[in-house]
Amino acid sequence: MQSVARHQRGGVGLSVFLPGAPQILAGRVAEGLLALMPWLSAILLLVLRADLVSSQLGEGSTVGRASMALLAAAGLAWAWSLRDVSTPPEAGAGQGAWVRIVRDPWAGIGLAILLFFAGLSLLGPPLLLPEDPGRTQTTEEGFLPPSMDHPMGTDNAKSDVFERFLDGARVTLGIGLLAGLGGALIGVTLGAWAGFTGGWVDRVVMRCVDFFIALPKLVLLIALAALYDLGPVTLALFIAFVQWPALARIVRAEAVALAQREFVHALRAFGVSERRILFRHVLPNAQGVILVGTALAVANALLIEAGLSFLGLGLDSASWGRLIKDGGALFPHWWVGGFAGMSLVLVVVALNLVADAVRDVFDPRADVTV
Amino acid sequence: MAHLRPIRALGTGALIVVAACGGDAPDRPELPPLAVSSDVPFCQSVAQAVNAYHAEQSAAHPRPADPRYGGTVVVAGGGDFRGGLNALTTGDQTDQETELHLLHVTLTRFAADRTPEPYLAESWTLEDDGSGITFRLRDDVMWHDGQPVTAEDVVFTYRRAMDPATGFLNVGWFQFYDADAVEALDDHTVRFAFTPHAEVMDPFSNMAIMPQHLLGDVPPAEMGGHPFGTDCPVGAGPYVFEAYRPGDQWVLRANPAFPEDLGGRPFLDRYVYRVIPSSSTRAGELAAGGVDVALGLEPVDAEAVAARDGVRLAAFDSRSFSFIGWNPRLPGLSDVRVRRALTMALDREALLETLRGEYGTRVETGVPDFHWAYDPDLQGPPHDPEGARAMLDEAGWTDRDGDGVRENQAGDELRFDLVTNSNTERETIARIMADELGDVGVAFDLQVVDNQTLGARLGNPTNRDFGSFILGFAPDFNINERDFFHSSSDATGYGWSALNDPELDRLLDTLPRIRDRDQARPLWAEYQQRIVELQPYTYLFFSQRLNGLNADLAGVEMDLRGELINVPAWYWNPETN
Amino acid sequence: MRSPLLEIRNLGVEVPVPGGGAAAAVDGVDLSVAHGERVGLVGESGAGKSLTTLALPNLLPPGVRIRPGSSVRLDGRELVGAPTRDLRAVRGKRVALVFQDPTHALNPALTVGSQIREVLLVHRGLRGGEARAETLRLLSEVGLPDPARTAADPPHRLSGGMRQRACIALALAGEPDLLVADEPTTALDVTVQARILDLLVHLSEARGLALLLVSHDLAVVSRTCHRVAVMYAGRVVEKGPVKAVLERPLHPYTRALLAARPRLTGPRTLPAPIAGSIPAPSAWPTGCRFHPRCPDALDRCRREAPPWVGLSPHRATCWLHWEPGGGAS
Amino acid sequence: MLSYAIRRLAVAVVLAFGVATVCFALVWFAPGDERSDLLLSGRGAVVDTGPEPGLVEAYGDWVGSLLRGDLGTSERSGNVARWLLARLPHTLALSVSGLVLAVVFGVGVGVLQAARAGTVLDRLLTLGTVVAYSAPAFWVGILLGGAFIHKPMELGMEPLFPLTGVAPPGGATSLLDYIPYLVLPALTLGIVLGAGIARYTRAAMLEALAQDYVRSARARGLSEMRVLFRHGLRTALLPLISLLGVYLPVLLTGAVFVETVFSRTGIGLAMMEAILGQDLQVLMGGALMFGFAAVVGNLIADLLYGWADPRIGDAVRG
Repeated sequence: MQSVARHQRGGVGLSVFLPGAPQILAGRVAEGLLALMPWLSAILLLVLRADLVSSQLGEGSTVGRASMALLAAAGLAWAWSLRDVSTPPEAGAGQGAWVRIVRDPWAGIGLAILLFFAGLSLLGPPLLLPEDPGRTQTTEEGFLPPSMDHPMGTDNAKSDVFERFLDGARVTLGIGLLAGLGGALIGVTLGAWAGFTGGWVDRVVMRCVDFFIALPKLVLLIALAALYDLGPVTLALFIAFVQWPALARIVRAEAVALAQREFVHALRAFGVSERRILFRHVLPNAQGVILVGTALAVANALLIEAGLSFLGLGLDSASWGRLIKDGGALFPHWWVGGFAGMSLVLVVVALNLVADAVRDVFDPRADVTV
Repeated sequence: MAHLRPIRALGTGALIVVAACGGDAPDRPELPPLAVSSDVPFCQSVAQAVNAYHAEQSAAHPRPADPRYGGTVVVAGGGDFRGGLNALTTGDQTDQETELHLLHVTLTRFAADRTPEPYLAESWTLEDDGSGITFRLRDDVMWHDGQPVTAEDVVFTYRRAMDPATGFLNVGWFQFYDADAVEALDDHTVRFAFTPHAEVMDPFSNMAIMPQHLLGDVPPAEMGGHPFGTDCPVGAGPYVFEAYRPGDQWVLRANPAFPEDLGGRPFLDRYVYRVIPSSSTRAGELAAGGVDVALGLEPVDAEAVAARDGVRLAAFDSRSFSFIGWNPRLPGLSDVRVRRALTMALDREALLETLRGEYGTRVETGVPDFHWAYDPDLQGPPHDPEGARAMLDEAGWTDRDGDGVRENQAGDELRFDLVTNSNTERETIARIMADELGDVGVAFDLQVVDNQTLGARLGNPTNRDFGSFILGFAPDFNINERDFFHSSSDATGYGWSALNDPELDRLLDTLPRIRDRDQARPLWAEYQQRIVELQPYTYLFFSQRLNGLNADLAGVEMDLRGELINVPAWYWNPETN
Repeated sequence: MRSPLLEIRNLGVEVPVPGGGAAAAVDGVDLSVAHGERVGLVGESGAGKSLTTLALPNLLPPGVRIRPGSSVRLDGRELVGAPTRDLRAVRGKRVALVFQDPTHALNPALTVGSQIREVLLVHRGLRGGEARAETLRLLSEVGLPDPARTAADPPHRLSGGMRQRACIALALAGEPDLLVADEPTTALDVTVQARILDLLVHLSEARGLALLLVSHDLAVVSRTCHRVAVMYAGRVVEKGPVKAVLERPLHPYTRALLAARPRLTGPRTLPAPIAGSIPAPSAWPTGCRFHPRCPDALDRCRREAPPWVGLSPHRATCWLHWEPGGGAS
Repeated sequence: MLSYAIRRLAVAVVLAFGVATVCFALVWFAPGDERSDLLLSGRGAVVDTGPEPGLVEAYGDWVGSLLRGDLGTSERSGNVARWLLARLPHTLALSVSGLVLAVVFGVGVGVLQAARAGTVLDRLLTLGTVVAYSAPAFWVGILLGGAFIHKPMELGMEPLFPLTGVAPPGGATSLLDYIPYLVLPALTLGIVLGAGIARYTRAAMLEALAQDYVRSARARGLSEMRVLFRHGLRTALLPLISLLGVYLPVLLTGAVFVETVFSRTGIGLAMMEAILGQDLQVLMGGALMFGFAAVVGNLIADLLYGWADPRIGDAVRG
């Protein structure tokens, strides 16, 4: 109710210049940041690289497409913010779980961080780098500290660290996402199946889960990565493969509980098929734990990918882990590995914050550890 | 921290008495008796004998009162001596130097002017027609277990080295030796017989003598993994093996019985070699006092070291050069135009500047500028990416499917494996290569292994499944690249890039036989020219060796001959504290 | 006459309300317990009985607080606003509490004996053999058959009744003057309930222990206590000697409670349920708080809070019995 | 309790067997010609004649030698078991001290947070633990190394701890001398693992403190410390014991990274060297050792749990 008042007072004016800011002031950090970020990025880009954008806009080039995407996002954010502040929200209207997650300030910050890195890794290379991506820019000197020319300095091979950082973001975040989602998919499917079906299926799956959970997974992954030549997809697959048991265990517990609920018996009595009950009724009710588990699985997968690259076992291409490895001891050249290390922690923190918020909203008592 | 770095003496005097009084004067406690131990059956009796002999000799030769005696030096290097300190199976630079100059002895050794001087051999006679040499051995050199070193040991060592079953890497040294070239004339006289050739003296300073009474029964093929090398290596040199912690450190102890004429007991009581893989960690440990000598620093770390008090940098020309080797057995790399194009695609000048800064020199062949046969007028392939592209086009490699990598008519990509060892410099080279070769449409898959594995991988004549490799190599003073490039070397350990080029074969066959340098010089120029044309390797640079030293460590000599050449003469400066 | 052991005056307890702010869940309760006296506190759940007992040594959950102006005196010493240190010296030592559910009131990870010894150590400084002997004595005093074994057992090995006995032993360990038992028999089997109540009466008489027994069941109170107070919606609505209140209840609520009681003797009629339930503290009605559920509610009941009526010691707050000019004696 | 222990032991044996099988499968199905040969030549002799043995035969052979405690012989490192055992103390010292620190940190912070739930301190610590929990061990190690070793050195001061993780011979004559080498590595593991334990402890403590028996304990006049630690923590910690079983694999994995960062020549670093040296025997030996350690750790955690929580033993007996 307080927020409504603040919402309208001067909100429209502020929205014109800083879409999202009124929402942030009203405590809706996530929505606000989500609107503010593309807006600020677009302005920054226009200030810094107006020439590039104007020459490429409308062209079919990567730069042109990326610029259009960013400008469109900024425009959308602007329109949404204006509309949002000029229409007062229905007071105390039943807030759905999703709205509550987005309006949780910590989750908001987490989502904003994730969006920031997603945008950076997708739009960054075409918009922020002078040359075509993939080609490491050789500079005049090695180990230059960060400057305007080299926002993250240069490394021992005289490469621009920012460029390597952006490449690494795509590898690390991409594989992390792929592996996390893959693991979640396997885990949710097996867990739900086992928990819902029960009987020997449940026993077999859960014994497998127990077994996998007891293994030092990363050590085995290290051995695996050393023995096999891994491409991006196989690497993601292997990481996914060590991710699923934790999720399967959580989802199974939820499915077991749900399978005993009366509405499930009722559905059966109505002749609804088992599969339909599982997918249409049981799984949606477990969305909280599934979401939390997935976020944590992605976080874990990121850490594993970075860890393998750090040990020199990941892909040949750049990765944040590789950058951290190349950074070696933090001093004196802290910028080589520092940005990647900090970003890695930030992204994982963001995922954890979102997971925590989801957990609080869906089931404050659930304790999910992956 | 509790290192055994001695507190430097303020004055001289009877050390033991002073220590007993607990005064604040020189305090370099005598080390406890040598206690080599092992649970390997072979080594148990050996260890006992070594311990007993060392105790006996320590009593017989107490540490002199000279304040330079005593203390420990901790030397850090990047790799473990995996094959152990067995000279017959070794191939790596630092362990070889440890064998030649610390644990074992050689017949001769190089004086400062790189000419041989007496060591185990007190004199020698080269036969006039150049077909044989006779060494007279000292009779006062003892194995560390108390047995005397005799001509039989020399015969044993050279025969094993020449036996292909042993797998001795530098078997090429004995190219001109007769089948039963080595014989003992008496207990202390040995004769070698060979076809006359150039630089005959070279092997005698590079081949450490191994104990026949311990290894005589070991079949040549089992020499490689024999526990002698790691658990109880016995030598006759100024330092005695004390302990080995795998992957971590080697500890050697001063040999009190080492003959006075050869330098006698070393000043330092203990020599510790620590394995610290990262150059920056070695430099850091040096600065922090955890080690006293940090070997093989990378330039960025060397400069950091040079800027600190209490440590100094020893930068000196080494014999070691870095290169990218190509496997000419592969379809793409067999084409000389492709190899030339690869070299031209690389900006080697920038590479040297990036990696070594001032601590390195460009090189076009394996003949270094300090060598008498060096041709100063030699011109290597220029850095010319455009030219490289054209040359690849001409060789039939074009990007037919537009994915940025060239293919031949059959549709095979110009893509190969690149193997190298784990080391920042090499990995950086690979990274830069990926960019620059990528620019001309060539791709490779990087494989990082360790030193020893890289050697084993390349040195296996029966399975050469690599495409290319980045390697460093330190030739002897006597350059003989027959092992590398001769068509017959395909079947030997060093023949990674063996070419099938009659012209080169002719030069390689002729050069080692010419004993007169003036006569050989024009042929050497021709040889270097041919190497540049054929580009079996893309030669990168000769590196200066960069070693960080504790400033209080005195008497250290390091030069082209090596960095451990005079360890027995190293001492802690008694003047400083 | 000695001053009462416990004297509660105008006790108010505020609980947080979901929308923000606070509401008085206990609102102006007056109650006293004399030395050795057994007093029952009766009402439906939500009446504020438990909060009243928890407020005594201030064991209220976080966010719940005692309203200013309340007074709880123990032997004349004010406990409201007393520092935690002093309160801790009261808890267990002067006033001991026994809770409804013995299963959860005992720490499952510790043996019964060790939990008793802990109190002996803290309040009486007993340790070693002395403490062990006293533990066994206490356990046998509360009628546990094999004290030595019980002491060594973790709580989950005891039956519900034994656990409650153990809880009582724990409560006695500090040698308190007042035992506050909050629904001590509700979680137990009917057959066990009576024995626990007998035990409480026995202990009270043997030790001169005062007892404040909280229950929703008038029958429990009737067989145990000397006096009873009936609570409704945060207020005491009727109090007096047990016999008088049970035989001639003044307040319609008390009557309803009596009617709702299942009878073991006499004509077997179905208990008459009280329509509706106690509203939440934030939504308490004006006037007499019972009026929405009162079959005899007057107009006045809706507007004005009723005064105390009846002859001391049996009194109630109800307009039905109010006679202008009469009232309190 | 005994039947419980036997049951857990049986599970552990099955797990260990599974670990071994996974390791075998990893190698057997890996691409490359010499790999299956390596498994067969486990005992040093090179298999050069005779028909290629089948999967079953090779597996049986391999398990057989494993049961004799034989991890095979590698050309590069000799007897693998001996090679790894020589480095076990470093890993063991690191893991144990890291675990101790993690429990001390984690439980301490978690209890503090629960005792001060809802305060600014609690929120700050929550944020701190989320960050520490999200940081990979190698990055924490690098940060600690930067702060205590490399930054001081950059400033020209003495580093606060030795750069590399093991003492030279004669360098550490007593246990006390060994500690400086252990501080940062153990701290790294302690922080990373401790953050998880803290998060868990806070939640468990809050739940425990909401229990009736905690209120009962307060009603008995026990001091807040006593209530927190003896009644709240004790129950909250019970599940933590079994959680430690889950953490053990994490701990061992962490050891690989920490050993790499601090150049501690433990089993983790041996495995990394083995990878560079393509020393399959040592790599698999290390993986097996870590796997078995995890199984044994789980077993110990289970048994401890059964011992610490009387309900478990009874539940099984009943």
